[in-house]
Amino acid sequence: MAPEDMEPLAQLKGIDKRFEAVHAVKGVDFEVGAGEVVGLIGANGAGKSTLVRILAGEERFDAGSMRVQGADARFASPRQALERGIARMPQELTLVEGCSVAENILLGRLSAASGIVRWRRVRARAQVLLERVGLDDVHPDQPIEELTPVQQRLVTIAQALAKGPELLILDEPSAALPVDAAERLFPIVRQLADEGVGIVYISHRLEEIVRLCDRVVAMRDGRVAGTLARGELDVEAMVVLVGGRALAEEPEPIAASNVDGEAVVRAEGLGGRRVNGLDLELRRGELVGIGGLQGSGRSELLRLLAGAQQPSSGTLEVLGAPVARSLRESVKRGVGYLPEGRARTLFPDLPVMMNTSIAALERLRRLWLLVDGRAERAAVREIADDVGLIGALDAPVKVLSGGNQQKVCLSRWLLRGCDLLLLDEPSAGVDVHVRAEIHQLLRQLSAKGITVVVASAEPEELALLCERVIVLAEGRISGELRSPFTADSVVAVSYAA
Amino acid sequence: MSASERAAATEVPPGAPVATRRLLPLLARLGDRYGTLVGFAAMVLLFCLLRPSTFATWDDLRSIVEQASPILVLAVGLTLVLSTGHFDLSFPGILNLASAGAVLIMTEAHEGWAIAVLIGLAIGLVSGVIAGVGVASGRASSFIITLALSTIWSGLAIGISGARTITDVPTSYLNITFNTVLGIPNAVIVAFCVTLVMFSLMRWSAFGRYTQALGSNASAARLAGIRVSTTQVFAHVLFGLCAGIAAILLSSSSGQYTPSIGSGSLITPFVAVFFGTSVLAARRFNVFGTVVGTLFIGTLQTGMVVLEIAPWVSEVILGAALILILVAVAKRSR
Amino acid sequence: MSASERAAATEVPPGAPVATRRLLPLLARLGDRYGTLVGFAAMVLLFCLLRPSTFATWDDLRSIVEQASPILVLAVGLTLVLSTGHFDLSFPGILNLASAGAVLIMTEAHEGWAIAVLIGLAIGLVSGVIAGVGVASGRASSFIITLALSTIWSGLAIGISGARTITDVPTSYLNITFNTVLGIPNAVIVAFCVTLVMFSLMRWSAFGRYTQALGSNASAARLAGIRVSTTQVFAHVLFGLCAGIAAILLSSSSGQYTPSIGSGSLITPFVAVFFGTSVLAARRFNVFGTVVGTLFIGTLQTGMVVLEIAPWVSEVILGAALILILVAVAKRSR
Amino acid sequence: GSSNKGASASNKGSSSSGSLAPGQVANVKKETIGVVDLKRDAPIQDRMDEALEAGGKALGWDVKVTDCNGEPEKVTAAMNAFANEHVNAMIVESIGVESAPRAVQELEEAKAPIIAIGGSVPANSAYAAQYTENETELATILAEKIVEDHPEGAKIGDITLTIAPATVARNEALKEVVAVSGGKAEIVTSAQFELENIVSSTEKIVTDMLTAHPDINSIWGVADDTVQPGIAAILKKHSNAQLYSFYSDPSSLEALRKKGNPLAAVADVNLQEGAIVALDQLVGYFQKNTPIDPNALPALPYKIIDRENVPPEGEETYPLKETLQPYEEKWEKEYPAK
Ligand SMILES: Nc1ncnc2c1ncn2[C@@H]1O[C@H](COP(=O)(O)OP(=O)(O)OP(=O)(O)O)[C@@H](O)[C@H]1O
Ligand SMILES: Nc1ncnc2c1ncn2[C@@H]1O[C@H](COP(=O)(O)OP(=O)(O)OP(=O)(O)O)[C@@H](O)[C@H]1O
Ligand SMILES: [Mg+2]
Ligand SMILES: [Mg+2]
Repeated sequence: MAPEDMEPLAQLKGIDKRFEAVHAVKGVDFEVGAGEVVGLIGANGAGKSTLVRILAGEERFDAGSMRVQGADARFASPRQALERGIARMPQELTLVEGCSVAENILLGRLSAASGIVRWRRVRARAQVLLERVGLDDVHPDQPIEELTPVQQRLVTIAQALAKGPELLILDEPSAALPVDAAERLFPIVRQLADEGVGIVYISHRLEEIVRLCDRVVAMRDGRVAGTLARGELDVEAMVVLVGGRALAEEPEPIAASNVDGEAVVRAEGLGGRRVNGLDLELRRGELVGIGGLQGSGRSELLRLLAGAQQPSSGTLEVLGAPVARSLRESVKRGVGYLPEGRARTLFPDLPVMMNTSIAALERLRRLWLLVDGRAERAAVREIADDVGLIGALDAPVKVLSGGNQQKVCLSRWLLRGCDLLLLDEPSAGVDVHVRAEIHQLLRQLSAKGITVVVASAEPEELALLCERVIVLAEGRISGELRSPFTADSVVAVSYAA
Repeated sequence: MSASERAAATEVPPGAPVATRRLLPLLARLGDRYGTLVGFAAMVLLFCLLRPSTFATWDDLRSIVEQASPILVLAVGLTLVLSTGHFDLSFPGILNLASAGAVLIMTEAHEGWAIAVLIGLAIGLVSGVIAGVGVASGRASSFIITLALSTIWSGLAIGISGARTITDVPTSYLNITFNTVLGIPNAVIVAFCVTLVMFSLMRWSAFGRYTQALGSNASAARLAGIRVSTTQVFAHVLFGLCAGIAAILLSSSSGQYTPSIGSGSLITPFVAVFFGTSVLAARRFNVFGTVVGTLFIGTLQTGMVVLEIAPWVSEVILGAALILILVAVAKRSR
Repeated sequence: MSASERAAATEVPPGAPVATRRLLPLLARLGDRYGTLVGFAAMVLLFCLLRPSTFATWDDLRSIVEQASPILVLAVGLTLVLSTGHFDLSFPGILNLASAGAVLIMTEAHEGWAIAVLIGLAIGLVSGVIAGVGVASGRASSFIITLALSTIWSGLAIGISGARTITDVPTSYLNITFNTVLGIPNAVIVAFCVTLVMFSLMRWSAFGRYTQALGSNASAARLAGIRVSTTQVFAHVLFGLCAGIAAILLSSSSGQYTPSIGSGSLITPFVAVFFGTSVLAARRFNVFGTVVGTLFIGTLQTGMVVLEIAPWVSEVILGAALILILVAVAKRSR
Repeated sequence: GSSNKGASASNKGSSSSGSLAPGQVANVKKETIGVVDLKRDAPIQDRMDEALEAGGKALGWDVKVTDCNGEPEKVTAAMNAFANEHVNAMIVESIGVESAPRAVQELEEAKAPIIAIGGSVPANSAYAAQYTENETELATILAEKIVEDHPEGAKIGDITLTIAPATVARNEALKEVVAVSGGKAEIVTSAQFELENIVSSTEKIVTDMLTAHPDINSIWGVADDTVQPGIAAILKKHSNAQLYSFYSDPSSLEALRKKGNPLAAVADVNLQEGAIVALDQLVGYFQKNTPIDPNALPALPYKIIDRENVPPEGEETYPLKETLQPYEEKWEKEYPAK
């Protein structure tokens, strides 16, 4: 028997988990030691989240064994896992609307033994944690629903920290996190590890895995595909472990052939809540990126273009007419708008199929009102294959893995067919291989004359995909880059406010 | 949520022999899916065994279905509204006012039955529009807006009828439900058609999809470019029409207008619809389930009258049967 | 959701003069916040003006508040349950069974009033536990589970009472509500205490916050380590107790047990609670709003009786007042 | 505060000097009478209200009828409101005063009598008198009519309501008559309708009864609300069953007049008499301080109305005028206009 201090913090052996039709985890061995940062990588639907959900007591396992801090464990609820020092930051934003930021951060630990909430103390604790994750400008009493998805993501990180865990599981904390926010996250992780907290870090951003992790476990199709120790960490090797092959080489961004084609978007002095005085012009068939740091106004710019928010100043013409008064009107005119935060756009209980086809039903109608079911299925199937969607089309969308849900969101607008496609973080949580495929798809669309605008928190993605990038800083255009440019130059311009 | 907790309950201890380990989950899964229907079938069988001379007859079947017709029309309409994520409690008022309007137009203005039917439908339609606009405005909970509407309509019904029971209803109007086609009462045919329309709408139409999208995540529906308010209003309008139809069936079949014709009708359609969410483990509001739910209640009630069970015992049995079938047998609703 | 639509509607056209552009949104905002309360105050004022001799008296105020007491106890309990995101429709049954139990223990077993009160509370408690466990199991909608429970309890109440009206209730029991302390009827004091407890629970206790977290996002609550099932059960238990208290107030003040004592009690508490969500633009279920809602309905009803308004007119007025205050004046609920 | 408080004031007899309001026959001091009516939709209640209003007009009184629309809260509110308004007397119709002990106490203190009329309401010391019909007698003649109509043997489907005292009494009477009929009558089945949902539930149970027992030849409709849905169900079942029920509501009379209608007979009693006796006693109490006589109601004639003796179109079984006339004459004589 190994001595107490040699035993890892948590140890899973031969863990097996089946959902009705899906065998999500197949005999996985996994362990985390104290003070260790273990990276967990794998394609969408590989079973990463399921594995850590089991560890955090959110899901039962069918076979295998689990030991936590030297004792057998079989958690019936997240609460039991918490009592044993395991906390997970979930992949999807699970926050309680109608409650304040402070309440959300300290949810579940609001009271002492007396059962009475000490509001002043709660607020003070929340304030400290907010500062720690870099949300100094958010007031603890603010309703949570007023925050942007990025801010909400940071709140969920604070929430996990508030639990003071000995084993912290971060399920894709950095998906759609802008550079500056991510840079604040890394030291927190390292510091916790130095304090002896074991950390499981899931991400599709392999560069940060290299930077952060002591050891990496790769999953593929519910099994462990390989383990890399500190010395062996390297992006190419991980790419192969994730997808079983090297990454398809992405072509150099090419200048759109019709740069002087008609203007699809023309804005002068455009202003909203944060963005101000924007002048820009997008042409038919362009593939334009929007870059910037946290709160720079990328999302707001897309909202304005989509007609989901009315401009407070300036003029804006979209598709040859003044911008529509409502999103619905815009959509009718041929705008497709994928907002950030996928939970906002999905119908969790409805099947994948309905989720995908909902915006395109008018096209799929047969008799007067009725939808042509066969055509619908065929169309959804096709688009699902294009974006590499894994999962049954008739399953409720909420059971899909996070990355696959993201693909459903994207498919909705691809299926509808638009003249102007506005995508806010289209590849958040999507694995590297599929991301390359999506990029290819977007290039094809742009070649067909569709204008595609991609707002992304990842400079690397913009550099790979876009011929032109508009960089925002504090609501103003701080620079415009044309290919060739590097990710670093995007970051540099972002900070140059 | 305790979904996973329940899953644990059906889990088999690790020591169990392999056959059991396979069989039990399978049974649990089948129970989840077909439990409600099996429970229904068992109940019917029981009644047939206990009183074969009455219960297993065509006559009895016909009267159960005929009695259930107005409720079915209400319940399928309600299914549509509930699937948008909102309540509509305005139908008791619509039943009152539409019955009063239809009957009075014949007795006071001496119009024919066709005009009476149109009046009844029009009242349902107008109420539906008002309810829909009120709910879509999003200013207050649909629960209270539609409840208030119901109160207003009921009041108006008493006002225009002078709180009298009106019985000199023309025979032509009574014949709407008295006549049969090939032995099938008209009311049943009407209910069947309404059900079919609603089923098609919810299953195959874009509008039906939109209502479900609305109910699942209203802000996502807006982001998908769905006409949220229009869809909401339209759902209430269709339900208002259903209530108008039910009012005509009810007043025609009871041969009169009484000020209390719609009161007491509030609960049963809701029971039917919520029961329906457990049928075939649908977990959503669905027309097929609603039909099963309506027939379940109708059969149970008739069965207890036929078996001459004391009223209080039959109440206890009704409640217990619901709980037994829904909680013990059927699939968890989420 | 039509939040953004409404926002657009209250926006002022760009051409309007500056004063208007400032004033209108301010008024709209004030209306959103205080509209409900102003509407209530206006109603009271109107009644006082129309019938000052009766309406503006201490006697009348006392009878309004006293009559509202059982409803208030139910409504504040309901506020708690609804804030967990679930329904509890079991209270009409609890009212029936707890009244029957309390009265029968005195008339049949010749126990004193204290035992009767305990029996009433115990019945409420037990029902609450069953409802809570049923709802927390997540197998079926809380709507239908609790409705079925209500049916069972009502049946049992008729069963144990032999469907009789029982009037030989000991004076000591009647005195529970007949006595006053410093001129304030006991029922009012009880209702006040229950309200205070519920208010404190929902405002300051962790349990109260957890019920709201549950209602808003049950899976987030579970992930945060909240004992979801326990919280759910506890909310129903507290409501069951409230229903038990209401049953005692009701049977003591009505001086008898009748088998229909609880029927007809279903709607009013819901109206009060949903009305409450519009008070001070709270947009969620809250005890203060519920109190205002209960008093609003009580005052309106008494006012119409005092003014001798025909019942159908008073129904129309009640419905119209609700819609007017909630839809036209108050803030959108989400 | 009100000026005319209690009976003492009325004795001072400051009556208006001879000038009577139109329709007023007696020269008495004006009193305010509060009437609490459970549900005026019900024709029997409406008849009582009409009698009270007509009698009140003849006396020049202010008769305030509050229709509670069947809602218990309104009943309490109405009684409290009358007490707060200091009415001179309160008449309750088919509803007890148990729910408003405080109002009862205040009225007692103000020496304003409370009289119960109509329906069978449990006895209560608060009532100065209870002028109500005898449900057992009323039901007995109807049950005997069923037996008489079916010499071949009455097979009765019994529609009951076990939660109201009046209907329970009627059902007991039915059982009693069946028991002593010596096998000539039999209750084949019985079922209960829902009070909250009278129309649909009655229709349903009558249909179900006739399906289960096609041999039923008489239906006992324990309350007048069951008549119309009962008729509808019988007609739709093409059954030969006859319906028996209570009170000559206008709609029931109309059914009795129609050929081929299954409604065979209703039992009725002049309920308006009780209302007018109550007023008569109150006049004596206010004008002459004679105590209210709890036994003042004369023996009421209970009668069966069937297809033979149904009053013709436009006439009532008990015309109010006929009932009121003797009392008006009495009041005119006792309190003549100056
Ligand atoms: N509750 C569930 N019911 C049915 N299937 C499920 C459920 N939860 C997960 N799955 C399935 O299990 C598989 C693994 O999902 P999981 O969420 O673990 O993937 P992942 O590795 O986290 O992917 P991603 O990178 O996209 O987040 C998927 O095919 C998913 O559809
Ligand atoms: N509805 C709103 N009300 C008030 N302020 C808002 C609202 N939405 C966004 N903001 C604020 O506007 C600023 C810009 O938001 P936006 O979402 O456009 O930023 P972003 O560049 O997409 O940044 P990120 O996605 O990294 O948060 C943020 O500081 C945010 O706090
Ligand atoms: Mg995942
Ligand atoms: Mg953003």
